[in-house]
Amino acid sequence: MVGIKPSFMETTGLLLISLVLVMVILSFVVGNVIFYPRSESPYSPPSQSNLLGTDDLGDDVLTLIFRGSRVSLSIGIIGSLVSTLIGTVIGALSGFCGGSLDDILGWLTDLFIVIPALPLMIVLTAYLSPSFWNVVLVIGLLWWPTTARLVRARAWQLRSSTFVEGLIGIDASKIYIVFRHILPNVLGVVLARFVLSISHAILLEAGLSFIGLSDPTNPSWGTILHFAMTRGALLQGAWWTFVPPGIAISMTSLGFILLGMGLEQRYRIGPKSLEGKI
Amino acid sequence: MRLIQDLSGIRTPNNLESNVILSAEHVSKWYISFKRRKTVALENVNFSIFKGEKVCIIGESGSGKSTLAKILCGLITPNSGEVRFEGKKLSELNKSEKKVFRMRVQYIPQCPDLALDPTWYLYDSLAEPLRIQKICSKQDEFERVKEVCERVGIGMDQLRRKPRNVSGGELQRVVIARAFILSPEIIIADEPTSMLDPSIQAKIVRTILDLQSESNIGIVFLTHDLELAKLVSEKMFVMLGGRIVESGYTRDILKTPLHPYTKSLLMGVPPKTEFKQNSPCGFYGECEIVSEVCCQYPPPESEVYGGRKVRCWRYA
Amino acid sequence: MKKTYLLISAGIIIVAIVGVMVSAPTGFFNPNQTTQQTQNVTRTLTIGTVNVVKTDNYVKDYYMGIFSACFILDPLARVDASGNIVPYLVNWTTSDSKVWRLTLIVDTKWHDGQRVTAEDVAFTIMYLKQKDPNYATHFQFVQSASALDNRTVEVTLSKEWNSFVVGLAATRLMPKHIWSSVAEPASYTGNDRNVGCGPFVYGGFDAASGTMTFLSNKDYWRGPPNVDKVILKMYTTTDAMLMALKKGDIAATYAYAKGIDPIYVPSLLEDKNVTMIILPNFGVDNSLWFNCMRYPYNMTEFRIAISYALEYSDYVNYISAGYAKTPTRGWIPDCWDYYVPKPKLMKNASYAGEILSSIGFLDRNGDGWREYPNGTDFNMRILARSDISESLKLAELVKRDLEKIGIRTQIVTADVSTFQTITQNTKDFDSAISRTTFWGMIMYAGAGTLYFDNRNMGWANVGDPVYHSVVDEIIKTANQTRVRELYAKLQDLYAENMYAIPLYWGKIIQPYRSDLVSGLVYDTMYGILGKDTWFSVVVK
Amino acid sequence: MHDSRALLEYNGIEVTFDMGGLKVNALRGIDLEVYRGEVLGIVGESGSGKTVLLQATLRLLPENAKVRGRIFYNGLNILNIKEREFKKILGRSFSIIPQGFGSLNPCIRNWVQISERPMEHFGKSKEEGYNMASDLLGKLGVKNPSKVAQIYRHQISGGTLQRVLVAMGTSAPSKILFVDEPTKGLDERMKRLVIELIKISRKNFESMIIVSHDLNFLKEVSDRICVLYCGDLVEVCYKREFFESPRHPYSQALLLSLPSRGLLPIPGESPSMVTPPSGCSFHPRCKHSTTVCESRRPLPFLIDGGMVRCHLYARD
Repeated sequence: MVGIKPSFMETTGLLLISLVLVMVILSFVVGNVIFYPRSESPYSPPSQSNLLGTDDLGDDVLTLIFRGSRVSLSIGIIGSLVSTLIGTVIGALSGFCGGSLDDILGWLTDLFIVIPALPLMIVLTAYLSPSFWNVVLVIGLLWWPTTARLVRARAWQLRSSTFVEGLIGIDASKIYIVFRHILPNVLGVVLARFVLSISHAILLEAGLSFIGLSDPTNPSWGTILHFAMTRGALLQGAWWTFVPPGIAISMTSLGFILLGMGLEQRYRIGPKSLEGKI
Repeated sequence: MRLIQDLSGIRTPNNLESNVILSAEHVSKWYISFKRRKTVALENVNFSIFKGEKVCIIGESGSGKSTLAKILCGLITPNSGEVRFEGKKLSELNKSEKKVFRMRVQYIPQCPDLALDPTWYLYDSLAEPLRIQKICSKQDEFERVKEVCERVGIGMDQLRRKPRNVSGGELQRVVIARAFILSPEIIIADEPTSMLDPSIQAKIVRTILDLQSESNIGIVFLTHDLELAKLVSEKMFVMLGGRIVESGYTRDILKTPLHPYTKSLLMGVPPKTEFKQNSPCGFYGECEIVSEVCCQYPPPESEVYGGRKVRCWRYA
Repeated sequence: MKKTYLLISAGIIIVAIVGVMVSAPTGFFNPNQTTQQTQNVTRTLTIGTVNVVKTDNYVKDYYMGIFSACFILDPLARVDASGNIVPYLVNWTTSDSKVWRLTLIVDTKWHDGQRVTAEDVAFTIMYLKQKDPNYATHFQFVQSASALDNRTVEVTLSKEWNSFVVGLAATRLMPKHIWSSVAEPASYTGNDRNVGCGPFVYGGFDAASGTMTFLSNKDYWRGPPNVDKVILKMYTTTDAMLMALKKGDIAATYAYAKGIDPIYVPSLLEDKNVTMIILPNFGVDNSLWFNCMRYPYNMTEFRIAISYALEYSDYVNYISAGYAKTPTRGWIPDCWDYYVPKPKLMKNASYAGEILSSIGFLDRNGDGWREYPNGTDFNMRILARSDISESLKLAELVKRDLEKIGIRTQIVTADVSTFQTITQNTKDFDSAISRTTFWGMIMYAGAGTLYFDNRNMGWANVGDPVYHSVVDEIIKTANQTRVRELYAKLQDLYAENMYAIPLYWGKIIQPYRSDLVSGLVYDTMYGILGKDTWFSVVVK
Repeated sequence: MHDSRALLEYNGIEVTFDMGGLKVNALRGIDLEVYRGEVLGIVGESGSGKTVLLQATLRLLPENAKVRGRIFYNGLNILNIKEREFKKILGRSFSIIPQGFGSLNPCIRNWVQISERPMEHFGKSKEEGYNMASDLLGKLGVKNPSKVAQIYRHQISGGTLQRVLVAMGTSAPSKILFVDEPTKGLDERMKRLVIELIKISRKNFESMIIVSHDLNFLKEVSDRICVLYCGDLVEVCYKREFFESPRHPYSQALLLSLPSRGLLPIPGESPSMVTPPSGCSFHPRCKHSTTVCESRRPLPFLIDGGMVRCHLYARD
């Protein structure tokens, strides 16, 4: 991949993401130092000591947002990792093996696509009791079908390509072909999909925690919003408790969307044709 | 020039039934398409190759020669008929026999671009058959790769690249090396040069033939180039519309073609325009000499003289 | 394949449409409402609430039960301003605290015109005991109830029990002629399911818009109410409800046994039309309950150590915005007439640390956390309600206080039903944060015994025989002076043993718009929707 | 400067691709005239720059390519003119026969594809367009032209498809016809057909430029041949001279690699465009190579109306 410059979208996306990463790193440095009630009364507006004011417990909102970045980002990444993993394996198997396995897996994928994911997630999270890993699990289990479809299409394409035929010709097993050849070849698409679904996962997590379905002891940005809504910040006009996390959520997901779209474009064109014609 | 001399000698002791390594008996293959329309790719094809023989299958694209090649190396199962490897039916091989078959019969695909996994280094792709068949240690593996690379003429440093960083000709040589690395008995090369430049074609064909003469293996060469066929093969099968319409020694066929299709090939008559039609004889629409029976029944295979078979009503 | 998909999806769509049609609101359908409107000007009172009713069956739906008790039905007895139970529909006498004679003291009719008789009273008691799990505690000792004549009912208990009358205050009189044939009251959907004898006639419920209507009962035995129509609007968030209040869409807010969260007070103060009734809360707003049967929470020293670790002023400041006070060690709030003054709870972190160290909870490996005396890691879990932000935030503050004295703390969350199961049945918790209501405070033997005694709901899981004996004596004793003495003894026990640590004693804050309504009367049990309100309220 | 015989004149054409900081010279100063009334064949391996030359003429190069030099058409430098004016020339004066059947839209009837350009650029009505298309198909040897014109591409056979493709390129009365790799991947008989079709279309155009790597094919159709090697124009000469006595060592080697001339491979590897050899780019593979060849790039040397770029001749 000699000399393919990152596109505008990728650069902007990376910029936003690195901003969040800086927040995560800073949260470890400063987070624990100032994470205790500092102001006398709840909801004190932004001041010199609390740049973004304080929340209902007098906690510094900026610190909360820094700490929240850890949770939001890690749920986003792990959740989409799980969903991408499931989607990739199902897609690769279904696309490569074909036949009745493809039918069954395809039917399953269709089923999950048809299911309205968000309401089901809400119900499922409520049922499993909200915790970090349950939210990850729910996002992972319900957000894979698009990835599976994409990978399936690529695997289907590869299945009929010459090199796979060649592998059958030297007695390679199907599992071997899927894991050693098909998967590495869909990696580019999967990577793009993975980055895109991080932003989905972050938004989903924010949505779930906004309606109170998250681990309150480990507050993410969505949880901050949730408490701002249920503890009267809106009526008090304490905008500093709900505007900053909102901005953080949208900026982060925008960052991942941009990067993902950039990657998707890159792999859709494919490195081959970029270099091919001279 | 050595080659052309080499072809003239017909090794009769080889032509015994027992020396047949790979054969196809009454093989047919058809596909059922979307609207339950039956598309016939191969119809009642008989084919056999002896040990160390050089065979050529001539045919246009769509004549079914690629399908036949894939059936011969077990990549596609025929709808009817049998492929036999050393006398045993392919469908009845057990696991270890199958493994041996996969080792002994190798396939060189048409287009080298996608013949190797684009994400793998060439060395790994090349060593992969050895690893899958688990026939040698890591050290032996390197030696073996090195040896086969020398034989096909690729530098070891080239193997540190990925397919997209290598030219088509070099890639095709890696593909050939990969086919030879398991020391097979039969190589089936499906138009190995049709996608390459003529100057590279010469190199590739030379490489294959050199390897063949060194290890005395059988080669099935698929091509549509008669000039090439003349140089590389002893025996020739001409395919048209999923059937073998003429077979025999290359020299004989090129000298005295019997089937009207072979004639038109040799004379360079361009195809006529007709709508695609399913006639019993694949050449019906273009044949100069047609009789009534041609459009009613498929022509039978008839042996004209020693090993020369034609499928045409004129010789029936 | 394609066809099957099509069929399946068509099937799903049809099922969905039918489902929507079936479950569509049946609201505003009631045969009794037509005759009521005679006056030209309808005096309508609109009240907002966050107690969302899901279905208008008062046996099934908890909040429907509350609202029906306020509007449609009448209780047998009621609670006066100082917390005593006084007669409403019936008066009672007993000689031995075992056999109780109830006498119907008013002459009234059901909304469908039938007379209310002693039969209805006897039926209600037995029916609720059998069919409604909520009344299992109230009538747990009731053996039989039968009507002696049109006005008198005799109830026999299995043991002497003086708090029986508390159950009467909770009992909503139900018409025998309607419910006697209903085997499954929770799923009864008959149109007469909301017939009662209260001051209002049920006017229908629209689940989609969250509005419930009540129309005045002109034949009510205390005379017609001062309003013709009450509209109850349900809000899912307090924010939305208070905004509606500020806009004037609703005249007052309502939440059962609760005012509004004090954190909203500052913003309501800005509006000069909004007035707030601020009253003492007879319940304990939030306590830290220990599972007194589990090690190390069964150690009094441990519990007392914790009580010295907490920063009580934080709870007053941050959780109730200053509308609360620091509790005393006696747990019972100071608004009760049997309250005995005890020392205020206060923080003394070093003392707390000393106690913990003295009972072996030391940081031996130097990681900053105390371990069990045997050296294994100690971790205290606090159970909190996930659906109540206030409870979560409180847990967070408690956690920080405990971590400061070196106790590793973990907050465990549970929704309302899981919380109830854990605290009342499985008892699989270390400590829990929850509040008590006035209602709970008077139940069982009173003075919060319901929440302590492990033979009852017993969040604190107290199995102390001394405590049990005091409770048993209260139940038996009819002499009020003796009961007061026993209540004082209970408070001594609470202060000595710290079964639960009261975190703050809050106030009930009830806002309303003075430009829309006046004359609201605050009822200890039902707040502004008590029966007295309807006869003094003025709708402007 | 301007040769009156030339219809199209290339003057020092250099094409550079910017591959993310890496500059790749695809063409290194091409000087070439296309005379009125001739068929010019451009030969070269894939990667030698022959397609780039065509794309540069028709402004089809990707965005990262930079073209220097001048291309005169009728004395007008078409590299300098505005996009809109170029479109006009492209529409009225240049015709293209596309490579492969992929350029036929499967959803459009054949006659519309054929007559699209005449209808757009020459103001022909629909009816005229249809009649023209079926006439043209008839001339190209389609048996049932009016019917073929009405149907879609998937309904006709390969031979007819090839005819439709040629008809597409030759429907409009243009000055120059560009043909890009017309025989790539085609069978022998189909090649013959293309040869015949091009011969038929020959008289409709003043000049033709055919890009191909198929020497046998160019032997049949072209008047002059120019040979590209690694971005350099190494030889330009008349067809007969080329096939009988090629001057440049590369041309000689290329001819010898044909199956009919002995299938002798050119030694060495095709050069990489990214790191072209110093001096004469053919020197690593040339048997006449001397030290001069390594260091200095030969200048074009004019011989008998042809041109060769080799030190062998410059020394004379």
